[in-house]
Parts: sequence; C-alpha cells; structure tokens
Amino acid sequence: MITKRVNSVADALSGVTSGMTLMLGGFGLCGIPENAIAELVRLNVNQLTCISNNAGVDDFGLGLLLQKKQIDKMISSYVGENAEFERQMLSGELAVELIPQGTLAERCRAAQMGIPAFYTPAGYGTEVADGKESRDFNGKPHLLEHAFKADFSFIKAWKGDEAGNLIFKGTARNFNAPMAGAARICVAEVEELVPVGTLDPNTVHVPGIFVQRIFQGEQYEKRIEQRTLSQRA
Amino acid sequence: MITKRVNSVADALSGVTSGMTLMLGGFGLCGIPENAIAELVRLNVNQLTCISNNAGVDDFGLGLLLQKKQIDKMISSYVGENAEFERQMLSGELAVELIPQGTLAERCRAAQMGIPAFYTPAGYGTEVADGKESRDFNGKPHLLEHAFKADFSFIKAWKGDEAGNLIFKGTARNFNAPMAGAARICVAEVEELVPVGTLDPNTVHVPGIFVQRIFQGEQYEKRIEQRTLSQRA
Amino acid sequence: MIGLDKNGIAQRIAQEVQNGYYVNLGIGIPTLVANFVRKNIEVEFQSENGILGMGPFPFEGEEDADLINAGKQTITALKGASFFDSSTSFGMIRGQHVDLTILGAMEVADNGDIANWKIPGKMVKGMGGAMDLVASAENIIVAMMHTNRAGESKLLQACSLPLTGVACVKKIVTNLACLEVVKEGFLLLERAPGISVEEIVAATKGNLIVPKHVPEMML
Amino acid sequence: MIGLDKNGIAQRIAQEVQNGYYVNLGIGIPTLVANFVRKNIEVEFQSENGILGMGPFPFEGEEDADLINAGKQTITALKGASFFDSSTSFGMIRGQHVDLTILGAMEVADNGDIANWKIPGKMVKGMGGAMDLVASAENIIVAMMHTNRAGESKLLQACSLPLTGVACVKKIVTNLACLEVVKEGFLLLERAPGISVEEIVAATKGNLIVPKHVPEMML
Repeated sequence: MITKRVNSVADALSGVTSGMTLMLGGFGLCGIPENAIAELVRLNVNQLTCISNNAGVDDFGLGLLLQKKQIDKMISSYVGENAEFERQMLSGELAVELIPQGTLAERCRAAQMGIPAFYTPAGYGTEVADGKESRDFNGKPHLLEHAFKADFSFIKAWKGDEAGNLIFKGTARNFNAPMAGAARICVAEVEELVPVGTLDPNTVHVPGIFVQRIFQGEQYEKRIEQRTLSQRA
Repeated sequence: MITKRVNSVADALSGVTSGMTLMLGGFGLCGIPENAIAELVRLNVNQLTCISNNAGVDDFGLGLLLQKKQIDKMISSYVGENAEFERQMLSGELAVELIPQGTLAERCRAAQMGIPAFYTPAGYGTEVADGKESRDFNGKPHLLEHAFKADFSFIKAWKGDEAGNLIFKGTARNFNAPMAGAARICVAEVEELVPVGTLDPNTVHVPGIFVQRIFQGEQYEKRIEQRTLSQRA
Repeated sequence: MIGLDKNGIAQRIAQEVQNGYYVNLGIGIPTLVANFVRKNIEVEFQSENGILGMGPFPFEGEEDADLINAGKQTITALKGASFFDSSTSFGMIRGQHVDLTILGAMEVADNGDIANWKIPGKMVKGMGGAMDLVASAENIIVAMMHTNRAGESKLLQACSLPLTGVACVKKIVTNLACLEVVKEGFLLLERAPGISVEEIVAATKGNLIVPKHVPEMML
Repeated sequence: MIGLDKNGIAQRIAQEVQNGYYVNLGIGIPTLVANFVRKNIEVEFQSENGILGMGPFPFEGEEDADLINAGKQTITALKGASFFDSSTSFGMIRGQHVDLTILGAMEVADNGDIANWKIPGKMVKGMGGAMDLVASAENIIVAMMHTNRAGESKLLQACSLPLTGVACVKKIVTNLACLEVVKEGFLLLERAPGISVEEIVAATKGNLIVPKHVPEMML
C-alpha cells in the first residue's frame, strides 16, 4: 500500500503559492473542503484562479477567500448568494467565467481521466459557444470542450484511509469525485480517517491512486444553506 | 420508485431480433450475463453484432453463440482462447473489429453519458488510426473516437433492486458498469434481487435510471478461466 | 386578468408527468410540481447535484447538511434512491435518461428558444445546470408567468435576453394558458380558468396559433 | 550465449520499481516482476480489468470467480485495495496516474516504437489494453528476449510488425542487456552476467550506442 497520509492541514497544502489554479469540490456549501479553505485563508496566498461550482456565501466557503481578495478569477456555474462576490465582480476586481454545470463537471472528469477534449450539446447557440468549435453529431450541434488544467484540487470526503481511498455521503459527492486526480496534486480531507482494511474495496468511490495527500479535518461546521422542513402531521 | 423488474429472462429479452447490435458486459468469463446469453441461444436470433471485450471460450460465454453461428461481427479488444472463433474468423464467416480496451470502455461510457465523441491517445500511429481523425493536444497526437450505438446492453451485477439499482462484486464490475444505459434498452441480471430499500443509496454503483429491465438469474456457473493458486507455506 | 397562481401552474404541469418518468425540477414553480403528481403513477425525481429518488423536505431535527437538492434545500431520500457525483448526474441528463425537465424562464421564443439565466447590466448569477438540461432533454416544459412585472409578454418572436438554449422548449404553462411550441409558433392548447382567448392573444407577442375551440384547463 | 532467464529479467526490472509507484504488469515475464520488488518500499499493482492493490494468487479453496487479473488468473486483494469499472481503470492509465507500465514485446525500434499485438497472416488475438497503456504511460519498460526463436534481433531500426504504439518505450531489459531508448537509439546500460558487449552488438539490429564502460548487471 502507498501511504498518502499527511499529519496536518499545513502539510497537506505545502507547495500552494499565489497565482495558482485551484479546484475546490462541493455544491453550494455541501461537501466543501472546509479545512483546506481555512488554511488557504491562513496562508494568505492570492491571485488565485478557483474552479468551483459555486463561490460560497459571504462568511463561509470560498466567501472567506473573497473577503480577503485572494481570488482573481472564479470559474463556476452559479455564483449567487454572495454580496461581496457581486461587489468585486461589478467593480472589475474579480474575473468570472461562467460554465454550464455539466460541462464544468465533465471537464474535471476529463482532466482526471486523461481525455483532453470531448463534445457536448450544452451551450450551443448561446454566448457560452463564443470562440468555441462546434460540430454536428447525429444531426445535433455540439461544442468542443477541453479538460481543465489545475495545480491543486481540494476535495472533501466522509471517510478515507491512508491509501487515499475515499467514500462520500449523500449529495456531498458532487464535484469532489470528478476533481480527484484532476489536478497535479489532489488533497483530500475527510471527516474520519479510518485504518487501512476498514473500507470495503467494493464501496470505495474514489480509489487512492487519484489522491496525493489525505488528512482528517480538525472540525466540520457543515453549514446548511437552506434549512427547509416538512411539518409533522 | 419506478419498477424495472421483469419476471423471466424471456420477458427481459423481449424485442431482441436478428440483425441487432448488442453490448455484453464481462471481462473474460468474469461478470458475463450468463442467463441473457443462454436466452439468446434459445431465441436463436442471428446476424448479431456483439460489442464485448472478449468472445468467451469454446463452450461458455459468447462461445455458445459462436457455435451456433449467431454472430456476424464481434467488436472486442481481445479474442483469444476460442478455437471456433478462430476458425470462423479465418474462414471469413465472422467479421472482427479490434479496438483498444480503454477506447472500448470509454466508447461505452460516452454512449451512456451522452458524449458523442472524445479524444484519446490510444492507437495513434497504429492501424487502429486508419480512417480516423487525429489532432494534437498538449503536443501529443490523439484520435477522435465516437460513442457506440446499440439496441440492447446485457449486463450482470451481484445485487440489484426493483428500481434497477446495481452493486457489483470485485473485478466483475468491468464493462458491466459503463454498458448500463449505453444502449436503447439495458437488461441487467443479478445474482440476488433484493427488496427496495435494502441497498444503501451511497453504495449503489449503477443508479436504476440506466437500467430498463432487471431480473434475478436462475443460476450462475461463474466459471474460472485460469485457476491460479499460491502454495500454502 | 390573473388566472392561475403558482400552485395552479404546478398543478397543470403535474398532469404532464407520466408513469415511469424520471423528472428534473428547476427552482421556483417547478419545485411545486412534485406536490401535485398523481399518487398512482411511478415517478422519480432527479436533482442534478447528485440524487435520484428525492423525497420531501425532512422533519425538524432530521435535516442533514449532506443531503440537499439543486436549490441547496435540505431534502430526504426515498426508498430505492441513489447518490452519485456531478459528472454522472449530468451524464444522466446529457444521455437523455431523464424523461422530463421542468424549469422557469424569463423569455421563450415561438421557435422554442429559451432565456432564463442572464440580464445584461444586472448581476449575473450563472446558468447552473440549465444549459445542460435544455440542450439535452427531449421533453422540456417551461413554468412561468405569462407577462413580466411591467406587463410585457414573456412569449416572444425572438428572445431579447441572452439565450440558455436553442429551439428546445416543447410546452409552456403560464398563469394564463397552456401552449405547445410547434413549427409555426405557440399553439394555444388550453385557457386558464376564467381567462379568455382574447386576453391570451393580448398578452402574447410571439406568433400565436389559436384553434377554433380552446378548452379551459381541467385542474 | 544465454544470459538471464525469465526470472532474471523480472528481477532486473524490479530494480526500476520505486517507492510510491503504481505499476501495471503485462502478461508473461512482467507478471513475475511482482515477486522481486523490494519489501521495504510502498508499491501497488493495478490490473486494468478493475483492481488496485492486487495481491498474490489465492490459496486453494479461496479462489473467487469475481476476482481475477487482466490475464484472467485468480488473484487476491490486499488491504487498501479498491475495485472499479473498465472506464475508470483506463482513466487511471490514460490520465497518467499509473507510474510504470511493464510489458512484453515482439519488436522494439530504436526510436521507441513497439510491436506486440499482431503477426499478419497469423491468428490475431487483439491488443487488449496494450495500446492504451503504451500511448498513455510516461514510463514504459519492455521485458523480452533479445532475439526471436530464429535467432533474429527483436531490437530493430524499424518494427516490421504492425505497431502497438509510437516512440513510447523508455527502457528494455532482455536476457542479454538493459538498454535505454535515447534520441540516437538504444543506449547500452548494462550487460547480463556473463554476456559480452560483442555478443550484444551482434544480437542487436537497431542503432546501438555503446559507452566505453558497460557494467554488468547487479542482481
């Protein structure tokens, strides 16, 4: 077995410098790498390009990096719910590239799986298609989309072992799985780091080969964005 | 929940006719859809095009269809271990298209996921590249490969439920997972059909949406091709 | 002239949901559709952030930060549910395994073009999964008000806002009418209760085809 | 002139396996490499049919039809292993997550071309995963005999057989020598025990670069 365990979040982020392109997992605040984000704030690296489906909220998730103006560019599919984001974007401090969510996910997976480019129908005929090659397949127009290139990917799983194997819970799998192995270095943080041999090899969502470093997060707030409830009868 | 259960292998294969293109899961004899193959033999449909990584052995797996000359064309990556196959191929009775194994798997996954085409480096500069478009990405040549089109895919899982959710065991996942939902109709056979609610939604390998029909196979031989053993000390 | 409220629109759209359908519901009115689907048919709801077999909101104390829908709302999982990653989720959508997509719109053109993600000069929040959904789905129903707050038609000859997708909308249910997009334009199928054909004609800018008899919706 | 046997070739190649490597072993001599890897380094073996963390053959009575390697042999899974589908497996390979590929060859050219899947006019069994492996891997070592049964060199200026991959082989270990593929051709790194430089020169048809001093292999 190849050990991926590092002893601290500081070790896990060793090598991260200003100007890098980072991938960050999660959908909304669900499954975001909370401890890696906190460490990015502490490191105070800036001029970052962040590939992440969303941009957090004002005081949580990527919003924490936006507050400190560490991010120069966001590559996302949906960036609402964040007043500071809006201010920086409208003032021109922050560049934003909006990408259809499925294209965003598949461009991560393509990077992970060594597929340099693929065709998708999403965005054809819209401004997303500007400057992109299009081509008909089965009588339907498609756009050529390319794999992302990134320096680090930060992902968060429920359980993991020292071999880097990961298991997610519920809808927190989202972009965390396709971002594993999609950057030069993939850093996985887990709620629980279990001994090797504990995870059933049949139930592993992300094999350890896609993960370069793994650590157990010190704590997780796991904030809920929209607490919607059913009334008991 | 949408019920996918059918009551028999005969119902599961309803609509299969001569001349169709079929996908069949499995690697070697590991994870092959034994009951669907037996029913194809019984139905005596012929002029089939079969997309399958291998072609079975003389008296098991797809070898059973070859014996009855039901297959006109095989699309595979490796077809050794089968004397009748060799005879039919050399005599010209059987057409064979050989494809790199990773390309075969990804062309199934592309069909499943609605990606009409993608680029891969496999086969560049070889006769596999004949007639195919090539293009450089990151200074390296790649071939354009297309999603498969098939009428039925027959796959085999370990456990499944009436909603069509599937869980595989060990290395029997292989082509069974990417072939789910890669044809017009996907027929899954399972060793054990469990009540809905039994499978943990976190551990499902193939969500039921990719499966049109599911049934529990009457019996499984699960033949071993190469029984290799370690000596006890 | 008011016609249906949001629940009424959702109730009418629910009639389009057929046995065996996998359905993706957008944020807003579409989310309400789940409440009106007949109980005697088999339907599963997909949420593109990674769940099939989505159930109702949880009871207090049972909410789970790891179980949300695409609107970031806490939800539950029904028996037979499955979880998956975003790449697989959009594979289901792109591969046309999802049978029906119901979403909101700012504008729809009479050729089926839809605009629902961007108002130039205003804050842009992003298209999320909408472009993938409309480019891929075979069956797309739009749920929206017939006119905007200024009283202007949202059913146009051509969208004025940046497009989300091209020639993709199949059906539209508004507070005033149920319409189908056909080659010649918007075919008026049904009037909302208490709404006249004349009111619908007056509120529609795109090419409207009015059959001799336009029945009132059955809700 | 015989040099190394199959185990000797495997033993020499095992020295190339470094700490932290994920390794894919082809059928034949490459499979034997696992037996010689140092015990004090961390290595995992990948088999392209869907396992990472492959262990030795099972003991009698413990074999499982659902647990095989790419050679269709029964195997075991070590602690920390994982199973996956063929698409993911070749994603690992194509995405260059596998660090080292060791495979056999019929011919290697002095520009790194490799032919190992087809002899025209003979029965063709197929390339299996070999084309994906050689097109993707950054580090490819070929294990083979230096000459064929007719005594002809398998190290050539250009392959005569249909290619498996182009300019991809990095290193070759044969019964006679260990060679590196450099811009100018085969760089002779080491002699097999008891084999002279002259014997290697005589058995090699491709461009061979012979340094002044060619050490004998340390096994």
